[in-house]
Amino acid sequence: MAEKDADVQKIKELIKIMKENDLVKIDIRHGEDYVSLQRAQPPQPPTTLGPLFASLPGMGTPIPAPAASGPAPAHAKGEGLLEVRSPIVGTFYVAPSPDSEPYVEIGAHVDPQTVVGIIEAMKVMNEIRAEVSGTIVEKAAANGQAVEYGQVLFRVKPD
Amino acid sequence: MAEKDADVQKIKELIKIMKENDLVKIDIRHGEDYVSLQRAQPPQPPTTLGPLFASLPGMGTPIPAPAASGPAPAHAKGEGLLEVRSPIVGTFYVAPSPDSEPYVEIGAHVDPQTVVGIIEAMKVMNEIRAEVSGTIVEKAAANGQAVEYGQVLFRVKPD
Amino acid sequence: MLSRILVANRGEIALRIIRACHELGIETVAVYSEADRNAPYLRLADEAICIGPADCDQSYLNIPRIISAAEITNVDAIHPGYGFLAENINFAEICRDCGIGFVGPGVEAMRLLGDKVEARKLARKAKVPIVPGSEGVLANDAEAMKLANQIGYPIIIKAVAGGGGRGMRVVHNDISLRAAFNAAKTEAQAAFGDGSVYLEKFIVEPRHVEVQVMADAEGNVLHFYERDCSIQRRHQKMIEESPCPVLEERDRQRLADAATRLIKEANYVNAATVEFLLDKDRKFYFIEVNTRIQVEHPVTEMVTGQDLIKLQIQVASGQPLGLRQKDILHQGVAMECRINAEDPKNNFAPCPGTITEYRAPGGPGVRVDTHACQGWTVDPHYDSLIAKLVVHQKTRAAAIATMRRALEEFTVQPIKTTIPACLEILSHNLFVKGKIDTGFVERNF
Amino acid sequence: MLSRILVANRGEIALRIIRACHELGIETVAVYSEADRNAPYLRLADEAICIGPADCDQSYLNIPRIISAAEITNVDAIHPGYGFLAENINFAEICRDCGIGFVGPGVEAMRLLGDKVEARKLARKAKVPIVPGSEGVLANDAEAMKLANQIGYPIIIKAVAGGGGRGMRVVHNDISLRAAFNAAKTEAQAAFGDGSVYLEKFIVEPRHVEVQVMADAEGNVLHFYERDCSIQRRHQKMIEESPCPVLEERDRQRLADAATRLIKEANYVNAATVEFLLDKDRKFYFIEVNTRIQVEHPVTEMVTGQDLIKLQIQVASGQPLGLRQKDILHQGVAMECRINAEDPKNNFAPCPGTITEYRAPGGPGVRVDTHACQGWTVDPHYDSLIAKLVVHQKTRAAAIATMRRALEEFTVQPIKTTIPACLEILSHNLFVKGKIDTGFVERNF
Repeated sequence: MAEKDADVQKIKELIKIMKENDLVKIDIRHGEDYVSLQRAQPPQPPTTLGPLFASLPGMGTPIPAPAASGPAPAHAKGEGLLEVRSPIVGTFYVAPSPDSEPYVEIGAHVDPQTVVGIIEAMKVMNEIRAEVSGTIVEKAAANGQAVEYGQVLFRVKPD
Repeated sequence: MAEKDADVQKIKELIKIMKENDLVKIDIRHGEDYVSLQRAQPPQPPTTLGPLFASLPGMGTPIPAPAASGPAPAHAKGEGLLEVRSPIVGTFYVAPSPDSEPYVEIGAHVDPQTVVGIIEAMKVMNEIRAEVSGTIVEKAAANGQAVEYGQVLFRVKPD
Repeated sequence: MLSRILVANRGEIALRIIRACHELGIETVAVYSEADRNAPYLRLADEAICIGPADCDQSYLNIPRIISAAEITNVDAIHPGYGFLAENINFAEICRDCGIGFVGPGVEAMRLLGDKVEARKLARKAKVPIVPGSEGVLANDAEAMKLANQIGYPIIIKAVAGGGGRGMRVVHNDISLRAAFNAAKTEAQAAFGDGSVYLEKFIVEPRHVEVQVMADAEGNVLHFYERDCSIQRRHQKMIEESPCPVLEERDRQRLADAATRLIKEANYVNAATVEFLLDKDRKFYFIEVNTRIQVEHPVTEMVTGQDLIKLQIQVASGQPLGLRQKDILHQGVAMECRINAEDPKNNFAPCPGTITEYRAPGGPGVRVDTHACQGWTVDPHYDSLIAKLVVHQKTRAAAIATMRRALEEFTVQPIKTTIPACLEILSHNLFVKGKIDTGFVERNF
Repeated sequence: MLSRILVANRGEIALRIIRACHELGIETVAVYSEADRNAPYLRLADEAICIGPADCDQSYLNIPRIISAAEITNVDAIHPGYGFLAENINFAEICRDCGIGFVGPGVEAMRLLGDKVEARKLARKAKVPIVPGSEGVLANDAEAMKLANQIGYPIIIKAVAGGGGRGMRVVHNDISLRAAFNAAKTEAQAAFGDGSVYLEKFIVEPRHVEVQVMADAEGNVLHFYERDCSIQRRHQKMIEESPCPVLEERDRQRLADAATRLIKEANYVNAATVEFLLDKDRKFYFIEVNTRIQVEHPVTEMVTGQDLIKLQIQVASGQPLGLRQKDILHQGVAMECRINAEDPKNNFAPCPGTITEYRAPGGPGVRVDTHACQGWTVDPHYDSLIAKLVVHQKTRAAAIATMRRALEEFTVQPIKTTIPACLEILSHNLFVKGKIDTGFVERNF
């Protein structure tokens, strides 16, 4: 008990010493006894990864270039175009059946509710809506193509 | 108990030493006893390695801070002083024998040929010459101290 | 042999499975969330496919997306790893219905062992000791007292609907039983709207000891000895080792035989871990079966020289194990420390962030399983395990020495990790003596 | 046991020794040149002392500075590692004279085995087969022909003063012997000012097979089986493995016994490697003894589970080995690839520089011995070895598969390394079949 009180006293003193002297850490060990005090580090500037992952060797299949943060429509880089991205994983079809006309062609105007294709996942056909308004300027995925989450299906020029 | 009070005293002393010497960290271990003090790091000039080696955990005895590229006399950083460095590894003595006067004292003027001390290595006494001209302003190594290659022995104010 | 496997997991276990497949000449498809897009291990798979955003529910736990990924990449089977969907019966069923192999047990065995009441029945049938207790709900305090005297104090009263310690009472004698019974019932009623309680023998300061088992479709069931996982903090294992340092040879054999009997009784195929509590008299009691590979499987691999992931794939391919029990030797001592991105000085709070300095230990007797590297960002969406450090030596003392030096070498900056906590545990004289139980960490640190 | 050791080396072997000492509770003093000042492994030593500039002659090869460092740091002994001063008799003598222990053989044994003529005599005495040949200088072509017929063609004529292939002729029959004899003499005279030549049986496409031996001061000499180091390029080993894939059990035993007899005959203490050539009929011929630990010692550690560096220290401390031959089991197959900073596409030119991206492989069966890490600079002053990648598996095919996947994972950028060269060798169908000899790399790549 006396020892513990002494410890408190000691720690108070040590903290005082640390504060007065701008220490960030004190460790004391006597045999198996151990005291460690550490003060908050001053805020550090954010580090950037820089080129770390830029030069990964090409083992296996290359990973697609990083997409924007979500599958929601996004501005394609530097082109002023919007993207219609796949919200799920599956097989993309441009038409409701092999005999049908495609939902949309290049030049077609779409609004957010326009169905632009379907994606089959686990035997279920999921209608994909444009989610944006504008004119289809590019078909980025082929009929029958397997698409991953976030993959670009169409590019759209906004109104 | 006395031992623990002694710790506080010891730490105060160590902090004094740290401040006077611009140290950022002290680790002391006696068998199982261990004391570690660390001050907030002053801003560091950029090194080629970046932050890589700046935050190595304190395992074992810290390595001395990087010296200049060679043991030859060099300008100490930002002080306009020259350094007399050990060209070998051994035990440093300030005088030719225990009864003798030191080769040089603070305030003494040296030229490149002036013997400033001896280093014993493998029972051989090696005379150490100043290699620079100027006035001794600091004795950086104690009599009888083990010195490594490149270790600073004296600081000299150039003529 | 399976020729193409989808790895429905992330991090070190995904990498572990990709490595095993690579060595077996099996192609791999990795799935990843957007948060893991830059993970270097993805490059080691033959194909990698994004299945959703960082949120697990929309990616690693999303069954339709994973099944769909398996379908569009034409894999033979899915390896679920541990965690996520590994013990999800629904997922295993969907795999079966979609004609996709599942590297794990069949749906029936998984269902049987996943139900604690059924598993307990099965254990009784297989003559595997279970924690003695009431068969079901206690009618009243008189029944409780009768049973308590049959099995002997201390006992624990638990809420049937319970969890989190509520409706739970440890009782040491007849005098306090009635009050405890009523208190537990009242508490259970208040907490869960159901006052039903049952009782079990209370195992004082038990060790957690588990047996690794592997079974093939031909009914061969082999054990790979035990692991002692008593070093836990809030039921999270921190350090595991094999052998259990207090078990004598005959007891180890009895434990392993019990585990094997249970798995045989369940008509189980693939890897399983049978968990037991070991009391101070070295009597063991079955708790539950984990129907998947475990985080700590490398401990067993080190002492037996067997590759459990490869065996899982072999068995899932319909091949026999091709090993006899006597081929599986236990040599030396292995120990694993889980290196988590958690701050031991701040109540083990997760400590995500980017690793700017990383140096893993190496040299003799050291194995590191990790997906991390310099530049890796520990994402707050996922569990905080960044590496498993495993050592193998001739003796337990040597294993501890190797683990200590390896931990001291291990540099992960600037995020906080459990490295210093593991070092403290390894330095504790009770740990060094092997005198540990599941309460050791909470009592001593 | 020794209590404080100075490690007179750098890089991975310095780290290897520091690790072993650390696990044994022995303090270490690391020495370093200015070029290695920032090496992270120095932090793992208890003390680190700068001994000179980058140039080896003024640092790692500088005996006075190393001895002086040992004296001022009060160590009991010096571990020389391999290379640098490890086989320098003068250094070992000075250590002895200064009362500093030397983790290696005694001066007399080192001198005896360091002299090739003496070593050959010793081998004959120990009934260890040597390459048959003339006892000394050949007087004339008649003597050469007589001897050539005794030992059988092909034979090789070599200059006594020779080296680098000059004054050297391979002869396949009597017809060409005289001309070759005269040509060799003339060439030797011109090149070395000494026309003396001798002859030896020419071993066609030999394998390089070596036996690891360890001896204590009580006269116990144990072998740790063999390593096949036939994958060489210009006499530099690239890949080593154990066991030798073509040796049958009885031949392995005979080889190991021969090595053990030789080391016993030399009254040798500590680690030694006895090197042999193995011809196509699996007859072996002693070449020389390396009186130190070898780069490739981890291969032996993996298959035997023994720690050779710890045994070296134990023996140097005056302790007996504490092992019997039957305790040393050889299990499975181990293989090592040397990862050098060299450009395989540019004639293996050294490729120093800073490593900005580094990820070492891990997982089951993989050991990495390296001092390198992200941020490490490979210095042109020193040899180009940056890592030793060692794998251990049950079979040779599995070891090759594990090595391949580990090499494919191993990322060292932007400097060039031997990783792709090792991968090519491992993919060669003759390597896979184990049909290799010391000329394999030069013939096929």
